[in-house]
Amino acid sequence: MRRRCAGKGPPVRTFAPVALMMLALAGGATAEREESGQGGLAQVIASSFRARGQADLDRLRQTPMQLACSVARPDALPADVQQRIRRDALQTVRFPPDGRWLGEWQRGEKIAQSGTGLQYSDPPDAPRGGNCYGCHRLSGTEVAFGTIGPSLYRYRQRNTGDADAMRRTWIRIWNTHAFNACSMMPRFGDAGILTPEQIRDVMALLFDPASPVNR
Amino acid sequence: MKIRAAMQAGRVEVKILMAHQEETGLRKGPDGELVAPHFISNVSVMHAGREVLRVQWGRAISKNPFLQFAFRGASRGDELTVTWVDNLGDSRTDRITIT
Amino acid sequence: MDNSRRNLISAGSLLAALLAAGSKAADLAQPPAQWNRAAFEAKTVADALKALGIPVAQGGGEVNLTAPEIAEDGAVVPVIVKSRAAGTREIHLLVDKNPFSLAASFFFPDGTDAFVSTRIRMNETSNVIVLAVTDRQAYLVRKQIKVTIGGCGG
Amino acid sequence: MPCVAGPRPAKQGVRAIADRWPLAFAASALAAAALACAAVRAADPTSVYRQMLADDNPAELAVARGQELWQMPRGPKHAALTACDLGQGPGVLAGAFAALPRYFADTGSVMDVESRLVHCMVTIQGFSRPELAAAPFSELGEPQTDLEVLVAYVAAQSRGATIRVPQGAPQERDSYARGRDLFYRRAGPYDFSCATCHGADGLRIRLQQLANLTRSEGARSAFGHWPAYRVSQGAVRTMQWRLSDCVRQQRWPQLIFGSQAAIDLSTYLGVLAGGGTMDAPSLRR
Repeated sequence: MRRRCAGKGPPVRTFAPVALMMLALAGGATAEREESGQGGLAQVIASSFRARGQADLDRLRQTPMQLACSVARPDALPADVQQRIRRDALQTVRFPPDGRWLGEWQRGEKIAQSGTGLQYSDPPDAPRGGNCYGCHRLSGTEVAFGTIGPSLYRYRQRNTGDADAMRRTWIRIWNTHAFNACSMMPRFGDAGILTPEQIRDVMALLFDPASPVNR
Repeated sequence: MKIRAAMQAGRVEVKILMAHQEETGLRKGPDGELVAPHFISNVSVMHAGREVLRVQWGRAISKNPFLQFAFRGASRGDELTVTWVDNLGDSRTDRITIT
Repeated sequence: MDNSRRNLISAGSLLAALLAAGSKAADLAQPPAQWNRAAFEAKTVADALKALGIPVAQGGGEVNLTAPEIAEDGAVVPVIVKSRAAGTREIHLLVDKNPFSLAASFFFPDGTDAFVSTRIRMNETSNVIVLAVTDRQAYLVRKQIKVTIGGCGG
Repeated sequence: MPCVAGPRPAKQGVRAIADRWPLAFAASALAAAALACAAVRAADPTSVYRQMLADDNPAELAVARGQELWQMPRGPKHAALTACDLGQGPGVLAGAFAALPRYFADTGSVMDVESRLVHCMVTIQGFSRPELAAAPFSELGEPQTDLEVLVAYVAAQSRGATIRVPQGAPQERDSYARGRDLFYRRAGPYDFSCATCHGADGLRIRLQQLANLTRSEGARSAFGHWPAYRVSQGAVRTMQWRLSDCVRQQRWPQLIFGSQAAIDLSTYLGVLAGGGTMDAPSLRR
């Protein structure tokens, strides 16, 4: 499983339902502009970046979701565009075949602390992190946490009584666009950033009663 | 070096910035090999033939080191001399007039 | 390593030479400056104190250490030390979890305040230890400084 | 103290997060986040650290070196840069940095301070453009590059100047428009745009404050403080370095030095920062 999903291929998948692309274009939500003056944006992008390390130029090609969400007010996208993005995202999610949601929170904490991975400066073989603390508060003792995403401190306690919490959290980590069309959180499973094993460990960090998130 | 020495209430307040890479010897370079230690080991500040501060530094000083101290017994217009020496034998001496 | 040690020794003697007779610093007629190699190469605070010749120190309300509780980057940690103990001759700065414990030694002649401000490196969250030495006593204070991880790349 | 979660009841859990997650762009959420974040800012755990480093900026060492290089006859043509026109006339430095990027008729292009300095070093001093462009920024442990110290010096001559990046020429307006589109462009394996981190007020990554670069206030703070001495690197870094390092962390390929995209992003920021005050080189983590 680790091998299958470790992101050996290009990490950005071009899952390209043509209908969505058309909708995005029709909705005026494209990031491309008409060419003008010293050259249009597409031309400028083509001449302004160079492949380096593991970051090849293919990474600049946008998925339909990326294209549609490249606007100042993604919440103002037409409802049907958002709905399609969510639906397509949900279809990418792969659940653990053995039904085991939780790995080890200790490994999950390491993954949450590490921001290594997929930068051209990172060794391609180095274990990747999720950099969860970059955006979220998790453990009660780590003071260096970001605030781009909501606090996940006491995550287990917040979800008591929700029988579906683990499945929903798995989806959120795998491809959060299933819930919110233009969420800012990376698609950790779908884009091959973390392996399913690693996602299990992050799940344990969130749900294990012994995890520092819940103590 | 960037040195400021200003009289304030009878004291000379001295602030010194030294341009130096301060390699700890513990950092790996792009080739994966440790970069050799290279750091300022001694600083001496002289006023009117008298040493007013003597410093020994190890490898744990930040790049482009900063040093601030204060002493008595000088006046505006006096000269202050700052000398550093590093572990590879490089050295630099700068002079400044107290304002 | 061998190379650097030789260099460390020569650094002290070079400054000594400069101070004694160097053309750049002809007016610096001072005793030779030293570099306390044993102290700066000590790997523990205890060994560093031993090499400094200060085996015993007492807790020091006389010594003031100003430093941030949280440093955003261990590469630059500002520290300000002030000793009110009469006759303070030396101030030493140590970091207990650095690979080499002793960071800096300052020597104050008469007329110079027992005060210094500088910026040090810290490998990780650790105690910063300040030792102020008078003619008769040594005072020790410590403060924990948390070194945080920053940025997007981790 | 979490910033975005605010005072909501804890039991809402996953659903609540699902509802709140992408709202940072929405006006209502912006207001809510601003309120919730006021408490965080007040208790900023790194404020002591920043205050202690506020004075005695080692960037002054680079400024002094930059001044030497500016005045010294150098290069194959053995000429000083004092004839270099940064937009206010040959050799005029005061306020020049605060009005860049701008359109230059002699090259027919919009240039920022870095590309213009390279232009001057090539045309006036005879240096090789490919060599300058190949290593514009110093590596860790290396001395600052000539370009870096020159940028620091030129920026210092605009300290206190009002930012007024021009939009008179059509090329300047195009540069702004492309820069703005680039700012919102999501791509790469992390789906990040500039706006992902810099699209709302009061956010942090880890402990680092993120300027909201969709508004003038945030743009002024960012544009007005670069170049900056990065304490994490022990070196003065320029705006193009700043942009390029953001792009690296976006998991995009490398932003080419002097590229149109780099200049356009600078134009976008500079125009948005209009009316702000230059205070660079500053000091940044």
